[in-house]
Amino acid sequence: MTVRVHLASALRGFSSGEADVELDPGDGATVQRLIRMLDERFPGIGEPLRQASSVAIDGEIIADAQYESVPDGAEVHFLDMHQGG
Amino acid sequence: MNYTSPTTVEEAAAALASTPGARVFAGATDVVPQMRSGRIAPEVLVDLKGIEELTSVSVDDEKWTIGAAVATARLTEDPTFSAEFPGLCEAAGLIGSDQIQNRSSLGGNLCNASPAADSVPAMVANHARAVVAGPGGRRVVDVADIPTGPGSTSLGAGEFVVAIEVDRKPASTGEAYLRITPRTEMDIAIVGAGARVTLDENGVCTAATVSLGAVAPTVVRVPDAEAALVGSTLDDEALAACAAAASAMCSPIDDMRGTVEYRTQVAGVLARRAVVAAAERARG
Amino acid sequence: MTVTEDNPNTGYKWVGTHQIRPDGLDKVTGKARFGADLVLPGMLHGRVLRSPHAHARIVSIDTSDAEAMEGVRAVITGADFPDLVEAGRSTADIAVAANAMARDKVLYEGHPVAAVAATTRELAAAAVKAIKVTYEVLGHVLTVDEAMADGAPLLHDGMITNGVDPKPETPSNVAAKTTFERGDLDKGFAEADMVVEREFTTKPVHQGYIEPHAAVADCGQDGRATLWCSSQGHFAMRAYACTVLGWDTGRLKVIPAEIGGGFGGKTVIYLEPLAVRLSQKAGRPVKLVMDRDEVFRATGPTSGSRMKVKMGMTNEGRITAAQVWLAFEAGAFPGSPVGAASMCALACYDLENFLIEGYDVVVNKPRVAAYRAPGAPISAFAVESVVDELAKGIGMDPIDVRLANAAKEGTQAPYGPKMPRVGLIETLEAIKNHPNYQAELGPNQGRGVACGFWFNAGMNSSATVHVNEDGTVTVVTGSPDIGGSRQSMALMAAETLGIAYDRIRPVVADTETVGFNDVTGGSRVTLATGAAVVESCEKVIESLRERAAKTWDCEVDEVEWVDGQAQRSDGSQPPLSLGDLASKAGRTGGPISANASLNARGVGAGYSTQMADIEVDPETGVSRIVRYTTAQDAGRAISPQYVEGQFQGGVAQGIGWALNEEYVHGTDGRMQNQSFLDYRIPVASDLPMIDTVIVEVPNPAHPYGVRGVGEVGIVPPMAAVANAINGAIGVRMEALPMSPPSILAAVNDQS
Amino acid sequence: MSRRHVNCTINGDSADFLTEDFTTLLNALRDEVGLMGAKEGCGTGDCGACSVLMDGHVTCACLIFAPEAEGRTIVTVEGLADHTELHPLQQAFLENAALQCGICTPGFLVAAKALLDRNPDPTETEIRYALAGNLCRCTGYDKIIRAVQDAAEQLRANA
Repeated sequence: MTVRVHLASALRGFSSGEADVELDPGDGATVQRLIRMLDERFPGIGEPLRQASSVAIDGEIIADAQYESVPDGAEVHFLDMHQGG
Repeated sequence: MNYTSPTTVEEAAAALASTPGARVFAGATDVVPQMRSGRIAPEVLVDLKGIEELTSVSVDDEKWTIGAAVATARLTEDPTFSAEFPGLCEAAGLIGSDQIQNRSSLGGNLCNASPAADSVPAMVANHARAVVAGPGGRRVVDVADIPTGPGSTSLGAGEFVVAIEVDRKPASTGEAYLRITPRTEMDIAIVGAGARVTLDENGVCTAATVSLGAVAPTVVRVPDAEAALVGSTLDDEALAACAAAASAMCSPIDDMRGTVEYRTQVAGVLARRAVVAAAERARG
Repeated sequence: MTVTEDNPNTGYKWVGTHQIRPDGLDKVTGKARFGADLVLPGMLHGRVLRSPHAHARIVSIDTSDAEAMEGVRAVITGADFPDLVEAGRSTADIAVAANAMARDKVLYEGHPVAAVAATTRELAAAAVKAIKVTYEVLGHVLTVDEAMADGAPLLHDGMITNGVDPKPETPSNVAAKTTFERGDLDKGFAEADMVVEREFTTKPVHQGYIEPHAAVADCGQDGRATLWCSSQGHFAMRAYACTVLGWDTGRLKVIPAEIGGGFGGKTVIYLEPLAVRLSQKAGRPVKLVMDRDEVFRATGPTSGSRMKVKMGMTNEGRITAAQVWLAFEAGAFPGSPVGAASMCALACYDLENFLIEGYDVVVNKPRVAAYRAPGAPISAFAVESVVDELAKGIGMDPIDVRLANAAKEGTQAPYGPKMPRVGLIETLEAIKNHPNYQAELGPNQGRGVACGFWFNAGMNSSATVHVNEDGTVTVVTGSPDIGGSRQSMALMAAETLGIAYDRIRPVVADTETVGFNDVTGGSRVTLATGAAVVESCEKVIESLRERAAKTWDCEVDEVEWVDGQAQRSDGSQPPLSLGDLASKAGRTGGPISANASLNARGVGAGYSTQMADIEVDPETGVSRIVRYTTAQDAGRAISPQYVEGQFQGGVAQGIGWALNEEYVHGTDGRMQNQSFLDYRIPVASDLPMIDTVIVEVPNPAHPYGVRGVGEVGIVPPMAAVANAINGAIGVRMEALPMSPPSILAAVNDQS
Repeated sequence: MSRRHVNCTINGDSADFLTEDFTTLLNALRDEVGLMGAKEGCGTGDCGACSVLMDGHVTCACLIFAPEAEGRTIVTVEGLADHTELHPLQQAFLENAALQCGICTPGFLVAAKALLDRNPDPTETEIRYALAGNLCRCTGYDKIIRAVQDAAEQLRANA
């Protein structure tokens, strides 16, 4: 199983500039598991990722998405969303 | 804090004289916002609307006499007056919304002494006079001489304006008022211009007044503009000279409503346009 | 006018129809109760003392004279609230509390420093004047340039910029930097046939709701309180107020009043915790209502900004590169919408090479609050102005240029993810095909086009649906109705249940009567709260089918719910109406009711394309809107009249922002135009009819295709107006507002 | 200090109330009479949310001192409907979706009634200028203008 995580510019300090990271989180993967795996690879990146207000999984933006499941082949973006007016 | 509603000019004068912190009002459209912001704190409010003389309009062969507290809406809806003084009505009709128009008055607009007061340039262009009552009796002065600066007037202690007098308009005479505001309504003039011209049968201007608002501490007349117009057929050259004179007359300030440059430049444009509009009316 | 994708016959009976709104009668007869309309027995009147300084240290506050005045029942200052810094709370919580009541520093003119409650309004006003505050006045910064300058006075000691690598070592007024980038800018610009680079500025503008903030609190001797207030979210007010008070959420009940406009500005608290604390101290109910000048000086607005935009385009109209630099005023505390502005800036386009940098900068002005698509209108003004200039430069139609670059399904959005099905192209085509696009222009008239994007939001909503004994239905939500949402809830419930609209009564319930709801904001209520209503109705239908099956002694799957009736599939029984089933509910398991609470999915982004026809007087700079046309993708218009109303309202606010609205501050740091006379929102005579096209590209993820319509309509107008002014008289306006003096100055500069 | 007793007619009923001399009519109507339909949006005559008719003329109640009401006839939004029947303006506002939040609606209805009382067949421009003293931040005015046009037509048909 492969998931592609896109890291925003501000986070690339942790990843030595790497913008797109491929992960194999295994079956039943959740956003939480992706964050844990990323934090193992790029120590310190977990905290800002956990603080991101929203996650886009295959284009759908979801708030409070820590436990959201992530399908095989998914493209994942961590976003800081403004709730709007 | 007391409200009083006298029914005669004498009672009003007595009420004013008895308390130093007393203040007259007609529509309160300026008084209430000023009280609310803390700019004024009157002890007694003297409501002038209970005095018949101040709320009636009369006309004879020589002049119109408009009570100082007559609501501008009552004045501008008077078909005879508005036919004779469409420019003055335009100006009075620009003082705020319909809600304000049912309260605002020529006397109030004059005595609030804002350089941007819309009706004042139009009154000045029409050579209007103010009838002033006070402890020393009555006197009649040019409207232009009432405001002496932003918020200040030449009225003495205990004096107040009773009526505005405007002579009947001569034949072949037209007058107009124009202003610039960012909004179409509910706004304060960045620049205002009043004009009145009289033409002879050949279209030559025989008399002219040009007045400007919001470009100086008080409403000003522009003698150089008037001189440039008189004797001309209001051709482009005369109008350009009028505009230049109007701009030259300006001594405005920069404030949140407009800049010195803007006011100076646009005063010329508006003066010219007001003259053109007045001339069209003079030609009938 | 409505343009529907593929023009499907929706087959809906209620969704998409015109109905009288349920709360309408109360609002046309004066019965509706807004924030300031509640009166309680024994109620005191409160008043807030506000800082006259833009930036100062509070040396001391002496309230003794005020407390000694007859009729004064309570006086509070920052010392009456817990110190959240000491309590180790988050920066966000600390900012909420410090903004509600200053502790050691005031950060803007109008910042609350104390409040009183007295038996009359006049006494409260007098008591406030009797409070003696000693300030040590500090230097202030009013713009991003002043705030970012070397040696600028700092609002928050020790604030280090977030989002910069490596982390800066010295504190500054820059709270955060956000960056979005892709591709190779140099390569992109090298491929361009034309490059335009410009700088833009905008001023803070206020949401301008007509109803000033108001709150009434009644705190009991048991330490629990009830709060009535008009807000965009009473659950949020409860949370914020309890944060400031240091209370458990369960101690405070919040009852929503009707809300007299918000536009984002009533998603935050101001008076609420002060009213509660005053009531607690006085042992009496307390009402606090702001004056209009307080609304301007201490609430809202949205950010002022400075922006730089550079874009390159080929002669065929393809955008090859874009560079966007944004610096936004956050007001007194971090949190400007520069992040959203960065994400939205280029979201109308499918781009390979771009760099967007945004700076969140604190200044000595009121803390900014959300305002309709927060941030997006500001960056759109800059970007859409440059796109217009490029289109004119290469001689291409402005809509064709946008079509050539338009974001669509599958486009990698500048903020990261791939776009789902979106409707930008449809809105562009709707404008292009509109008769107004061909209307002839007179002298000194110009036509301007611009696009806008907004995410819309989902978030948390709860709803409960009760079936009354006769089959009428009550729909209970906790989303304040700010522009007709009770009607759209009722329409969706009617559609789902298959009963008549007027048999449904929608209500907005208090914090103890319905499950949690996030604020009414982000254009989310019709989508998210609507989804909770639909889900509740579906649960009710399930229950009704079970009850019908019981009645008929058959299996549930032999029962269908059609047109508000249970029908036996084989037709062997006469149908049972909702009323039939409701009247016998006791026999089939008790009252019929269901609820749903959800974190909404399937948010569908919104696009709008707008066209302004403007006439400019080149001698005075005065402009006039001749014609205005807006096309926006609603997904599905549940209540078309109110969808049009949202479009038109957004446009009108945008026109005000474009032409006249601005905060004017003196060098003393004080706001000068704190009234509706000098803060000029458009009046009726300033505007023409606003022609609308409801484009419907249904959101595939929502049961009725809803996207949300409240916000994106305010994104394009500033650029559309600027582009029209350019068309009319040739000047390119780089600063908002485009007031007569600024237009004339631009004309003078040009000639 | 003793308060002033003011007698007047409000929405067709003779009414009286006690007031301080400098209290505005708006506050007197809301606090003393209990009519909450007129709203304070600005308190300075700039928004029209407090519009009432005084002797048939539309004014801002926030700019009137309560004692001025002595002997006058006041109409507020609560007095527009004729018992069980809505005024055609009220009905037209509902049918045209001419309100969103509704805070400005009472003022618009009162100002529009004043307009139609004196001009039963106003043009769009006349309506826009007559209502320029009433601010609405929600609707962009479009539907309000249409509602007034509809109501005018209805009233002319009824006349």
